[in-house]
Amino acid sequence: MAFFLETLLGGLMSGMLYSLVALGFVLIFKASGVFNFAQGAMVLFAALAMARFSEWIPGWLGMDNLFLANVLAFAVAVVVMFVVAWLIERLALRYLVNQEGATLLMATLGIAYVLDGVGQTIFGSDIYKIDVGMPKEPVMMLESVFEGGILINKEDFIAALIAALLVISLSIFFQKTATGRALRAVADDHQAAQSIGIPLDRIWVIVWCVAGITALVAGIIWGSKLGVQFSLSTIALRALPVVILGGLTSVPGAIIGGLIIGVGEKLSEVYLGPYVGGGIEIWFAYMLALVFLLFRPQGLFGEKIIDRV
Amino acid sequence: MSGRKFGEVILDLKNISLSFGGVKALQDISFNVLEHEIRAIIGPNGAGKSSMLNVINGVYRPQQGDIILRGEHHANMDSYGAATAGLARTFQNIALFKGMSVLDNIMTGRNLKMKANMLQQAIWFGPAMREELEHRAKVEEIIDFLEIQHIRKTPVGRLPYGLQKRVDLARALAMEPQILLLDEPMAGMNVEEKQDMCRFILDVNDQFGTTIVLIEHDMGVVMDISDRVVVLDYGKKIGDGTPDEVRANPEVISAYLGASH
Amino acid sequence: MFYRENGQFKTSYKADQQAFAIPQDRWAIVAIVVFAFIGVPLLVDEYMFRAILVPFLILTLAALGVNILVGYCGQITLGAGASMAVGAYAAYNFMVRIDGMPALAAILLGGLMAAAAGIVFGIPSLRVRGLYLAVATLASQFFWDWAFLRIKWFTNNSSSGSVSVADINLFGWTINSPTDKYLFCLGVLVVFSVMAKNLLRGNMGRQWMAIRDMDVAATVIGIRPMYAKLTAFAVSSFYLGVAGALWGFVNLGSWEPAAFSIDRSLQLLFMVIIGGLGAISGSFFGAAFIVILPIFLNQTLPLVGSLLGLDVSIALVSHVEFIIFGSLIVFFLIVEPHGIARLWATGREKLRLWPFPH
Amino acid sequence: MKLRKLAVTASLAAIGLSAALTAPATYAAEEQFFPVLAYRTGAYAPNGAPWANGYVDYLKLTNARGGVNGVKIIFEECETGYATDRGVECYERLKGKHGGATVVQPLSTGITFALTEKAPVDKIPLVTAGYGRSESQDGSVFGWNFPLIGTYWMGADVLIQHIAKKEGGFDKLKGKKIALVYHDSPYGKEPIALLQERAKMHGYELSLLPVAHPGVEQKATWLQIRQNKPDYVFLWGWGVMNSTSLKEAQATGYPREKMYGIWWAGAEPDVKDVGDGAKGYNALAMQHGAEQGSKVVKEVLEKVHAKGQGTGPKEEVGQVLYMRGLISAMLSVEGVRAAQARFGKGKRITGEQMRWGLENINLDQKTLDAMGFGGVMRPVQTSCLDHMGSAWARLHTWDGKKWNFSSDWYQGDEKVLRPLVISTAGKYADEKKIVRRTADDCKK
Repeated sequence: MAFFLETLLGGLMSGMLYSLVALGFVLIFKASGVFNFAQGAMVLFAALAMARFSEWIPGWLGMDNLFLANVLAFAVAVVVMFVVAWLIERLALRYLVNQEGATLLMATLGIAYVLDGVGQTIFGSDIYKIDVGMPKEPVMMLESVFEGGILINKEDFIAALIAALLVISLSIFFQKTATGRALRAVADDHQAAQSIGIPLDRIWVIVWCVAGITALVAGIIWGSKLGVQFSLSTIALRALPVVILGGLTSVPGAIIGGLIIGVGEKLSEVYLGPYVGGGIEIWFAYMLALVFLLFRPQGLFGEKIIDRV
Repeated sequence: MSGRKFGEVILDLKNISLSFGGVKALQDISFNVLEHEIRAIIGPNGAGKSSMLNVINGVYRPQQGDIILRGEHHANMDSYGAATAGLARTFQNIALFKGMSVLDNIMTGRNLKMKANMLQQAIWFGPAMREELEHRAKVEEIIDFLEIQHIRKTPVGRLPYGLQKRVDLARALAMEPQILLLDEPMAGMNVEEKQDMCRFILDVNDQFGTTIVLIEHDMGVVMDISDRVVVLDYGKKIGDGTPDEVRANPEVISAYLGASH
Repeated sequence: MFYRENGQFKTSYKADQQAFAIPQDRWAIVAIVVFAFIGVPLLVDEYMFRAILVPFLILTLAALGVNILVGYCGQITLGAGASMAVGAYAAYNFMVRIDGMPALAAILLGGLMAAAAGIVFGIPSLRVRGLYLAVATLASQFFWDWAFLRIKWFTNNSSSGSVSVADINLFGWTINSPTDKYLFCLGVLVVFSVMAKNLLRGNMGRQWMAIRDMDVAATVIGIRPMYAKLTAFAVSSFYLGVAGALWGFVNLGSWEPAAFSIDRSLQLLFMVIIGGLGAISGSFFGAAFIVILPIFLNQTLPLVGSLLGLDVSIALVSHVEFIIFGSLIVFFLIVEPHGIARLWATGREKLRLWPFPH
Repeated sequence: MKLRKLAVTASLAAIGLSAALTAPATYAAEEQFFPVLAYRTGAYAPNGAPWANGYVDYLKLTNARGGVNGVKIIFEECETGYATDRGVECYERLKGKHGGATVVQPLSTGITFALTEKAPVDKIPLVTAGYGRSESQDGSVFGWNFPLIGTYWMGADVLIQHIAKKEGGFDKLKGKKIALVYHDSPYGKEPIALLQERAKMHGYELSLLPVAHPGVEQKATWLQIRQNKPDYVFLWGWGVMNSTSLKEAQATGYPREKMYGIWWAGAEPDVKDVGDGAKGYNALAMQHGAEQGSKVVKEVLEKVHAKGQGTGPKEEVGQVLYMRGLISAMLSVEGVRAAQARFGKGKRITGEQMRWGLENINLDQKTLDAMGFGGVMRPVQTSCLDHMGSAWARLHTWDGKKWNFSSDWYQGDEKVLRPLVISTAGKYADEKKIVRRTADDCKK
């Protein structure tokens, strides 16, 4: 039982991180209809920027306060992600307005390649470290209830908390601020939004900036956990089933989908994996999403698509 | 229009009701279609005409009611089933295959009649080619009939609206249907194009003996070419009869005048 | 003589239905094929054969498969690599498990198994489309990646999970020299291209394109979406499966699932985008482009760098390759969504009018 | 490509001309070409780059020492990105250059598998020091593969010997639980055959935990370890997978002291990012460890880096992966030397002659000491039938800052390894219809 709970918790915590990446997908899709395959590349790019600047800034300024270095690096990384967002809109998306979803998807694949290349050229392709002081040692809980207690990974726990905070603040941003409402208006109807004077291109830049920041946060969390290097860009592939399960247009969907996938994949790997040779979690997540799709093609919270003749 | 002989009831719709969520699109509608006649369904916008057509050829399935086609029940038919049962249709918003040429678009209409299997088609020489040529000849007849020889190889996306409508009709005709459903065939056309279209509809009915069910928003033209007319308003049938009868029906008048179309 | 259709009249539908209706085109194609079979082997060296031509031919075949599904039937796939893997491993199993199995038969059977798998994983296409489908196809990619790594039966219990095959023997012709390999792949590609052309100009192709352009209308005129989509998945996977088997048997000789990873799937998708969706020639252009570009960059960038007095490391070359690659994809999607094939067609159109453009 | 050929020819001609003018030509300027397949990009770049730096630096050092009996070494790098097809393309591109490649280092198990099919045709030996396919030690079947000084089976064998010694004898292994956490690829699967063989002999329980490429998601794996509580964990990872494993071990509280890595999981990039979290973690040293203090490293710093010709950062010279590359290069160069001894000193040798050379490497301790490898490695002697040449290894342990040797030397047990090599190689020979080489053939 204790072990089951541990697995469940582990799954929930991984799930929260998936949600964070999935959120990036959903934000961009909602506002611009782009299925952003480059989200993973953005995570890598942001993490590389963060890691390298936190390494370079103390050298440039001649200081050795880790906290200050991190704050400054974060600020610079945010600026970098803004520039990236602006460039993406300016150089690519602007010319692809009103294209089909599949075309846009392929365009973002191209963008992903460019980001991977540029990121590694500027920041290098070695393994780098983000040290934001995350605790690494585990803690035991509920030792009185279960024999041996439940092991909690503090780092994951904090990461999940940060992810949850980000999700909440984004929801508030969308619901309460003028910009947020404009974003939602664009999501509902591009033309209507344009006709009441919401500038589409600026909205797109904003969405990509927001997605860039979620990428940065995800990058910092994953980077501090795993080290920053090329493989970070592959975590986007882990988040895809989440988006499908939750529905492409739904923020709560991304969160709940993330949790379901996180838990599903860990439980399957731990309890089912040993019987079939292990290593099943990747495709299991996809299969879960796929089976789900067959019953609810629009995802958990997605909008239903009706064909019209 | 005298001299044409109507046959038996070929299509009989009984108590059709259709709703989307809470919205009732069609309520308890019954009417029939005789073989070889031109039957029009008219009504103001939102009257349920398109829904009616979609029910007839299986795009929508009615919650209630029965569709009897040549004496057989077809209430649960899907649109593929409708096609195999001899129904063809055109579309209000022109649903042509944009990436294909006019010729290929019309050839798709022959699909149900083409039997060569995939292997034969891959080899091409032999049955597949013979079949292709056979059907090509048939399609060329339709092309001649609708006078679109000059645009045979043009991608449909590049054609003007009026011609696209004609290709849409050609594709439906290529199916050699027993019943042809036309969804606002004259919408968006200028007077000349409308006249051409009327002529084609009458010719189809006359030369091939095809039964035609057409829906139209504009009363004028329809009254001239239809044999019988059904009038819908807000999902209900408010009139049914010859054009003259319908014209005299007070409910129809008020529906049209009241909605000020 | 001008490249011109004037004065050529078709006197029968048969002549009009030919694969290449314009005689100049027909002759050009015949000339290219003859040159490929006779001229190329006399001219090029071993490196060209093994590093460029053989991969090019096989990937063209695979790109044809992807193009049938994506370009002609409008069903996007990110699982093309998985189909290649199924083809390769199935062919391998037919080879090692059945004594005296002719290699060519094993390759074709591999293709058939890939087609069967393609049908199974094509089923979601009946319910979902577009982006959702793209993700659904990834499921097949990851599933097969896993299966060939993990299920030992597929790899004949090889301790490393990597498999290898002996040289192909085709009616007494042992295919081992680079020229043999090239000719064998060329032969397969020519036959499969002709078959693809036949399918696409006939009823099957029209069904696929109808589904792509407007599936509701297609159903109404009597095209079954299920049949059309699943046949497209089957034919596409068959092509991919044969290409996968060739990749393993002829190009690598020994392989592991990583040879058919998600990167391969993306690469194939890029080929058809850059080459041209919905055009057979697009697969050729795309494959050529993507096989040659990295090699070209690898060889020229250091040279350009040295001319400018820069030391260009191989790491930088590879990063620049990423950047150029990505930019080109975006560029093509913006400027010419129909790819090189359309550029080529436009050029030919101009040529047809040249020198009197009006 | 024409242009490039032209440029290369022109520059070669220029070099040749200037050499002819400046040097009093006592011998014809002979050159030996070494293609360098490397990966400095992609998921495994942090590990690939130092290896390539070491390899290239040693080639530069050899030239600085005056070449092999006067024969200079020329080399060219080609980026594989750890991808098999790219590697094959590199091989095809480079194999014919400068009169033909002397020897090829695939530096990836996948590329090794692919090139194993091509090398016999092209007659170019493949040196896979410490990686590749373990059964290729059998030179009578794998005539062109040289897994010099170490295969994965040998590595796994030494690990088992080590824990048996710790436990106090092989009989104590009975009932023990060993978990193998491995990169899900031919590389990671290589040791399984041997570990299973040994499990049959000693009665320990082996559980297999694959980790999918690139290895950044291991939570489920370590949950299973936490559940099963194995006595030892063997780590067969590569690149980011290793550091991730160590971090997960830390996060789930698995003692790092009970973790043993293969030599590809025992270098600086694997642990430096984990720091103290990896303290106590052990890994096999493929003879050498980090050897900053060795004579050869000092020589490299002095003769190559001090002249501004170094490859990569100076601080990394002498690190584990750097040394691995350097030793690979050294063994290949010694192959050339051995071949020259038979086919003519100061002469350029062909791929076929190189094979003979690699089959007749004989480096005794004195020679090694003289070359600056004293304390770094043990003697190597290859033969036609044994392409490995040395089965020595020891372990080192990470103390949070650096790697320190923590065991005696072990030697892979021939009684266990040999039958496995022979039978697996035999199966391959059957599949590919290869006839085993005869004693006569060995003399060629």
